[in-house]
Amino acid sequence: MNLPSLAFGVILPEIVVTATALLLLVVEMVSRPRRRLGQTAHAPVLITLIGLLAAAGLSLTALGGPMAEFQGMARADDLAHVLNLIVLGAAVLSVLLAWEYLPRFAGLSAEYYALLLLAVVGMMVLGKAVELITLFVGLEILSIALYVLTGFDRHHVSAAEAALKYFLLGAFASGFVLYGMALLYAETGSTFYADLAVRGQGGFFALTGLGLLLVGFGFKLAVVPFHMWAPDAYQGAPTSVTAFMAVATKAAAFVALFRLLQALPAVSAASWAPVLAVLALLTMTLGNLAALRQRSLKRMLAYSSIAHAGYMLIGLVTGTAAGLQALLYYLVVYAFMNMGAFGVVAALEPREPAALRDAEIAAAEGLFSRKPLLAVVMAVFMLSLTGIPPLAGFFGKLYLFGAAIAAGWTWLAVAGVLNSVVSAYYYLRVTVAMFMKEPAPTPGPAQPLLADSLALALTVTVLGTLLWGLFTGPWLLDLSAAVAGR
Amino acid sequence: MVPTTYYLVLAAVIFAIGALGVLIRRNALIIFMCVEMMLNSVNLTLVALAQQWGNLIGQVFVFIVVAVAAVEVAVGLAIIMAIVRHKDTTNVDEINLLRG
Amino acid sequence: MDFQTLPLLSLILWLPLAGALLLLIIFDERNVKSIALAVTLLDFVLSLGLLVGWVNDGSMQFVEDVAWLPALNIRYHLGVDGISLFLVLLTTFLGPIVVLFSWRNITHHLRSFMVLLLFQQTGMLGVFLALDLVLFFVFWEMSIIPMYFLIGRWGSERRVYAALKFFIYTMAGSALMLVAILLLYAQTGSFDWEVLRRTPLSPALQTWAFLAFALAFAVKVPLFPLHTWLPDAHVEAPTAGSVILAGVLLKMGTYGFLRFCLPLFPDVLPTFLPWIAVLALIGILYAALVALVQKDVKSLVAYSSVAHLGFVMLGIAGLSSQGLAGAVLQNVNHGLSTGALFLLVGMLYDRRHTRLLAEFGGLWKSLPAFSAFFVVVAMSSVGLPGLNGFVGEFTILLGTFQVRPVWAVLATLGVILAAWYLLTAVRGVIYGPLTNPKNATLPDLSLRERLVLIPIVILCFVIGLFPNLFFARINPAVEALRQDATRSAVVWQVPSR
Amino acid sequence: MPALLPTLGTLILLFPALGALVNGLAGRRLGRRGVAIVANLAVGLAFITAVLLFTGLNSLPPEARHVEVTLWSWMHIGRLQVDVALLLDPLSVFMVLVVTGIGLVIHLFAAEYMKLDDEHRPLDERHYGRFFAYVNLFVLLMLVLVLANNYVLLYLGWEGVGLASYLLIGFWFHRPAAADAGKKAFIVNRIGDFGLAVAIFLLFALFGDQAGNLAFPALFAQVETLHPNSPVLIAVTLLLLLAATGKSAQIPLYVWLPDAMEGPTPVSALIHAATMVTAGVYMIARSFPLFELAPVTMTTVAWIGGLTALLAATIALAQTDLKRILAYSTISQLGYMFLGVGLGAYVAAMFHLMTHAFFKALLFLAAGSVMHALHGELNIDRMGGLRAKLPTTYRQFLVGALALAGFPLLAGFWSKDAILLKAFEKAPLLYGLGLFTALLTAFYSFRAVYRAFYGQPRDLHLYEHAHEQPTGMTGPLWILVVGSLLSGFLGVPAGLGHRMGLAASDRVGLWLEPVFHTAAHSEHVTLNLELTLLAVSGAVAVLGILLAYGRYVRQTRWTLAVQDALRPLLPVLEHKYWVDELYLAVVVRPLRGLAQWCYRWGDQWLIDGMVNGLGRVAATVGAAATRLQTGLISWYALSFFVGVVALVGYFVWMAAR
Amino acid sequence: MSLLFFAFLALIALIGASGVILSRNAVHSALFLLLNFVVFAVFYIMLGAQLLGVVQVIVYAGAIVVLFLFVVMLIGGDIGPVRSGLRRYARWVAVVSMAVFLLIMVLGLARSLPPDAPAAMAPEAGSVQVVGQVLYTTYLLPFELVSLLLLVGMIGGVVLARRYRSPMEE
Repeated sequence: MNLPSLAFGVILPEIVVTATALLLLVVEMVSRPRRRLGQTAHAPVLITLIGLLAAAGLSLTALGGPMAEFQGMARADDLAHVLNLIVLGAAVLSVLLAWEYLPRFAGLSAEYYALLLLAVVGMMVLGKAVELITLFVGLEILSIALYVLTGFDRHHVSAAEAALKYFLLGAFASGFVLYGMALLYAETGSTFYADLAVRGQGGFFALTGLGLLLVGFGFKLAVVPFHMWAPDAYQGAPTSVTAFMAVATKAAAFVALFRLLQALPAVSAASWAPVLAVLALLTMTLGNLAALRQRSLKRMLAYSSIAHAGYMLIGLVTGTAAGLQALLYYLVVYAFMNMGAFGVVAALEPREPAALRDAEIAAAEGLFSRKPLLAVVMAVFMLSLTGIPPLAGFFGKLYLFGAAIAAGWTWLAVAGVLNSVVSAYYYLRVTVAMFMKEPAPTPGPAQPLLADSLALALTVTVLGTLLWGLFTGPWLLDLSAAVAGR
Repeated sequence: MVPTTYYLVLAAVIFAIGALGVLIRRNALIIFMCVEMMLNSVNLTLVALAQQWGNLIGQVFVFIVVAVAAVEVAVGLAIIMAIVRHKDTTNVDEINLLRG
Repeated sequence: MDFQTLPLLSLILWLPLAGALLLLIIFDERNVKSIALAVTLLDFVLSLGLLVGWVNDGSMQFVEDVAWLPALNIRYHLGVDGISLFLVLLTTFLGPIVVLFSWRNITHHLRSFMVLLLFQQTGMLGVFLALDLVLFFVFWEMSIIPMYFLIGRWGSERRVYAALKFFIYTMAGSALMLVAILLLYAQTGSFDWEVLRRTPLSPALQTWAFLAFALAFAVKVPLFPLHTWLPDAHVEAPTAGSVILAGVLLKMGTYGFLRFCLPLFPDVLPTFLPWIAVLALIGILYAALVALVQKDVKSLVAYSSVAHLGFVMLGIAGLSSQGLAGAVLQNVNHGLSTGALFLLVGMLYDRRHTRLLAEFGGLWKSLPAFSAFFVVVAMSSVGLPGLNGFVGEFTILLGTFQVRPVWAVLATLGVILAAWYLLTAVRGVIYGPLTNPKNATLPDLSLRERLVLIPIVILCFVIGLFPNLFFARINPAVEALRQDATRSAVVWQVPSR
Repeated sequence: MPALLPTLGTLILLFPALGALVNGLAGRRLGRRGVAIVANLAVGLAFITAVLLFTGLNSLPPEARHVEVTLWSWMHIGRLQVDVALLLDPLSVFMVLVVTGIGLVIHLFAAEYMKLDDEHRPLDERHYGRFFAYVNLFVLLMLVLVLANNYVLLYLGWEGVGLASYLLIGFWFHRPAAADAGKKAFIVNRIGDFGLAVAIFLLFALFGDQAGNLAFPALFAQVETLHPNSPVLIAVTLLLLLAATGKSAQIPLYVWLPDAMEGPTPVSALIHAATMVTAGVYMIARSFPLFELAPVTMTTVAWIGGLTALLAATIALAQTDLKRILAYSTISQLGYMFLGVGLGAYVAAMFHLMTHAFFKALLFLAAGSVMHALHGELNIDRMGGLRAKLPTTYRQFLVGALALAGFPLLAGFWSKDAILLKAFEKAPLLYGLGLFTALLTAFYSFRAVYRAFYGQPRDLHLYEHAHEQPTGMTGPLWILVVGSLLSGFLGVPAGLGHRMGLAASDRVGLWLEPVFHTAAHSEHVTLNLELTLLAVSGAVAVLGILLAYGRYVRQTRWTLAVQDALRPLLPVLEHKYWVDELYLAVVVRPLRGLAQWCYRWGDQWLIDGMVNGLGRVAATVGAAATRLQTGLISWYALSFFVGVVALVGYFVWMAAR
Repeated sequence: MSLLFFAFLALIALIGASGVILSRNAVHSALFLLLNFVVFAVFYIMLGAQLLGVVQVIVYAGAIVVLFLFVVMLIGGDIGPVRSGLRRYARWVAVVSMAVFLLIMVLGLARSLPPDAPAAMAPEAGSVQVVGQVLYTTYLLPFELVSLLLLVGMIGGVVLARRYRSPMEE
């Protein structure tokens, strides 16, 4: 036992975030002030933000550095660093969203942020894991933290319902993930990817195991037909959580799935790529079609997020470095535009929640007349989600579809662009409501709540949506090493 | 010596029974029990495989799964309690406010 | 000043956007109009600089070419040649006109309106200047956005339907073009127009890419039967929007054919161009007929656009020198005359808040100046020789006749119909007794409205009488284009010059 | 002097252009007097220039009377090299003289006439200026038409005069009939223009390599390379003929001209009688090298001319509107001209064109005077006995009618006879047709004279208020009277002229000789034949006049009996053979119906239905997709599990392979 | 002999499992679950995983099932219709797809392992010491992560299960 020999540097950002969570709990425990609902607690938020930013800083400095491993279980490579940055960034934005939003319904802010931080850790682990048990634990950490966060607004029945659905189905899915892992173990007698790569034969165990793992991650990614929980959970959860889930969980799950797919060279891409392609097609098509008829803004965005998972799957289908880069690029872009869109939803939510904590699309009517800037910002997000240049969403799709076509998946790219057209309709409906309708005279929808922190988050995201595509490309990193699985 | 395959098949059957339970029962608690049963059957698979491969990885895995299951139960039951507070039921058919 | 090294194109391209940003930050709402006008005027003056430094050799001029997004070898590549030159000028020319027109009649959110107009201008200029396919596509799609909002917010009754239809229709059309662009890239490793036109492409790729590009452009033009978005969009849009839409936006489609479909996919042109021509022909006759029975003046003008653009497409599909050059010029002509028609209809609408033919009649009595302009502009649209429309139509038909006489003859029938429907409009609006008392007391055109129309009318005459000023700059580019388009290995009867 | 010709050619266009511009833009500020001065000055200067042109050209040897002036290059694309270029040759200068000469007279008349509007109220400055801007514009474009050195510029003039005609017919814009008539004129003309356009395309296709400028000399030099009667040439000429029938109101496109009488009377005189409508004749004459090589077309032209002459004359018999009678008479006379060019008698046709310009302008302007005198009344059934009230106008009208009727020694006599002579030589059938038409012409023109000026006033109220027109209006007409009386002597057949010792025999033919080279093939007509035919024509004209006298002044029983016998025909003639109705039923209505159908069913139902249907399908599928989202956990789990089975099944299948 | 024993235990396990999903009463389900868990503990020991056998009894049987029972008692046993609200065809789909799944898995599992006897494990392999050793060395990371997981569970429990009070008092 020689502890100093352990490469803690590999998991330093995770340690920082964990420590922040613990610190948060301790501080809260020591100095628990009596707070009324509606009062904002600044200390936990600031601590959280500092922790997240510190971890992000660590990941950023590590970027481009040599690959390192922690006992063959966690691998710190550029893929992991990029994922960390995405997850941490999403978390920061989510915290900004929650800052003034959370006190509307909950006083337990320290717990909230602690759970958020721990979910972040889970996701970061997911991104680094190169061993099945680690992967499983990471997955469970993030899942369970998110179950709780989904139901965090205990006074609200839809939150509880969302949490229950998410939880029951999540646990159900965990069973399949676990079974899949067991079968991989059956194939190779090991849980280390390194061993899987060497010993995997591509027989029944390997293929079925991979299939079951696909199912499990498909669940996390809300891939059709494993998506059904998503609209409900997204709608019921506090908006700050929804936004975080939609972005960060996806990112982590994608990276984990990517690593898994690369871990079994014996199972050729020819066997799983068509499956993923079909799933991608189903996912984007169903997501977009179902979004067409939604009246709730949040639920519409939930379906939209399903559809976007479909687009992103294309990046995995290709199995190329270009595909992965496009996928990561898209995740960044998606983080900007989706977090932003949910930020506006948070602003539009009624302060006295009805049965469903929800912003109807109708709530946005005449927004341009009431809050022009907010409407413009939302329009930017909507158009970016549609994939209209020069917004970042377009470039995300450009790289994704480009990678698909370069890898020979032209039909998938065609499906993708056609889906974008379908999606235009429901995104535009929001702009129609905001710009082309006038608010009902009486009783008009409440004035949107636009706190400073939310404004900051929206500024960041809208700038990102506007400029990211124009001034950056997916050449951020050479990820071919990650693609090779080494 | 019982062949490992027997254990695997038994585990698969119990896994399937658990899954079926999830599909056809309407009591959230029982659904949850079925999920636990599924996890358990995988545990059995892992332990059997550990013996098959002659290493401890499977056992370690199960150890950790047990811990995970415990946490899941704690959180899950809390969530079910939360629902019961609002709706006074564990019948999942009545929990469909969110749909469409 | 050395015009060829100055980044003139970038200046022209980005000035309106910069102006839009300026409008967003200035404090005083009253200055919005003046600034918008100043910006568009300055942009026009800048674009005139293109004529000063022009080298008439058919190649790209004022080229700017720097790496933009190296990941996919996407470049910021701008250039202008005889084909795009006058479209750029048309765009910058119409800029101040629509700003001036909207001076009074946009009563709410003027600032946003002007911002969108300027934004729109950058988008359209970008389409005409971009020589990188991705850059082109970015501008192409970008130019939908402001128009969508212009229609949707400032339009008339069915504006939401029209705006959505416009957006989704055009986006659907161009969706597959993106795939085609990426396919081209996958095969050649470049998005650059200059590279692609020199790279031989496989026949299959040419086929699919042509179809995808053509679909996008055909929707924009619009080519029959993809035209139904246009009457809706035109009718519902505010006047400035209709002017931009008819004046410039539609030209993006025909320009796309000229710039991309012809030079990049020469091998499949013999297969597809006849079909394009047939559609154009149907469009000419069909839209003219439909225009005949419109009750709404604006929708009549909208259908006339379809018919007129059919001529342009016919000229393009014939691949003759005269047809192509005529098509290029006819783009400009249509922009001017239909733009002016929309302005006139807009002036009517401002006065009466209706556009139904039945509501008018005998306006010559109360609005003599308006009527005079209306007649001149209608005649320009009818294709009266001496005015601009004739030069374009005549050269197109003459050129087409050299290749496909039957097409040309049938299309010439469309000229008769054009006279019919436009004179029906003229007859309905300004002729006849002044039966509706509401029309009796309308004020005639104000100085501002005259200022809007006079430059257009003057230009109509200039083009009609001295088209060689334009052809001289168009011809070399057209010849270069013909060389590209006919380099095919396929046996293809090349029309003589 | 010859060196100045190009400058003169430019100037002659410049004057009316300036006139139109000044009157159009500043008409209101100039006042009526200023407008009239500007307009008349413009045309007057143009006329002077035309005379100078004539003398200048005349000073050249005949074979050198051919000056091409390129003003600027117009459309140069590839081998298309069209310029704005003028051709000064005897033919064009002849036309220029007619246009500016008659134009000047009519301008002078109009300066007075247009002081009142159609309802006999003073016309305000703005519209007065507008009117003269239009007519100056017309003169400009007509000059462009006749001076153009290529088909494209000719086309410009061709459509341009159509525009002027459209604007002037609809000058009283508030009158629905006027507005509709203008529109009809333009559209019917467009149908003809279609022919001209396609002809140009075809010519370019044939000769574009050698004659890319489409100029007449260059083209005609190339025509020689074609075989006579080659199909393309027949096509070209038939298309040109189509254009000519439109502009010159021949079968089948004559229907617009009677309606065009809605325009102010000076317009009817200038455009719809004297000048514009003759453009078709001019154009065919100008293109004679093409037509010569297409005898089939020539025959067609002749027959169209002959039949139109007859048809229009019969219709004129039954009309009661004075201007309409004149309009049909114009159509009929244009038919003669077509007959002439169709038979190769270009000179005769041009000669008739000129004389017709004089007497028909005279008739129209005189009719205008009558109309003014009667406060806009044009129905001859309500006139009668005006001779006493309007003596000057009566005399002027009478001269015009005599000339039109072909009364011996008057203008129409000579020119009509020149054509009939040719017909007699070449196509006796057509000669008979022409002669019969001449009889009808004499009859209907004197029917008008007698109905209007003789007998008892049929509407006393009108009669009471009738008054002679001021000299500002009647004065200029005397010029036309002189022309109608004497211009015929410019074209006395050479042989006869020689015998009569006339110094000016066949002046027209001589002047046009360099263009048509006619001298070569009109030698063999004997003097006797000439004289016989002249006598016959004269007799026919007198007979016609007498018949009219008998019917309308004497009311002899047998003429009434004849009329009774022909009564069944009357409705046919009154309704102008129902040609308008036929066109409406066969062309206009079906097209409008088709248009309506295209719009309703094609655009709105089929195309838009498909577009919106696609959207609706998406929405329906979307609704179905959301129905899957039942909110039930069991259902969600089932969906999940089905997915698992499918996926695992696939992978197991992969493993088994 | 051991095969017979295995068959016997398997039968009990299957009865337990079926009992869970077939009982009307949630209490009975919990008890059947307990039966199932205990049988599994025996299997573990049979497979040489002594520690796990004990853990199984303590954690699953002792803690989890008791927790279940506790909650069931708290909220009242649910004696209602057994089956979920799925439509009839959906239930058939569920059963059929289950059968397919089972068929696939059983066929696959039965064929995929080498028929030879498993490698013999050291008798002490499943003991506390050995397992602990591995856990704390090779699998240190997941093990530590499990502690985080427990923390999450703890916070979650606190957040979700505290008494419901009016929002303003929190």
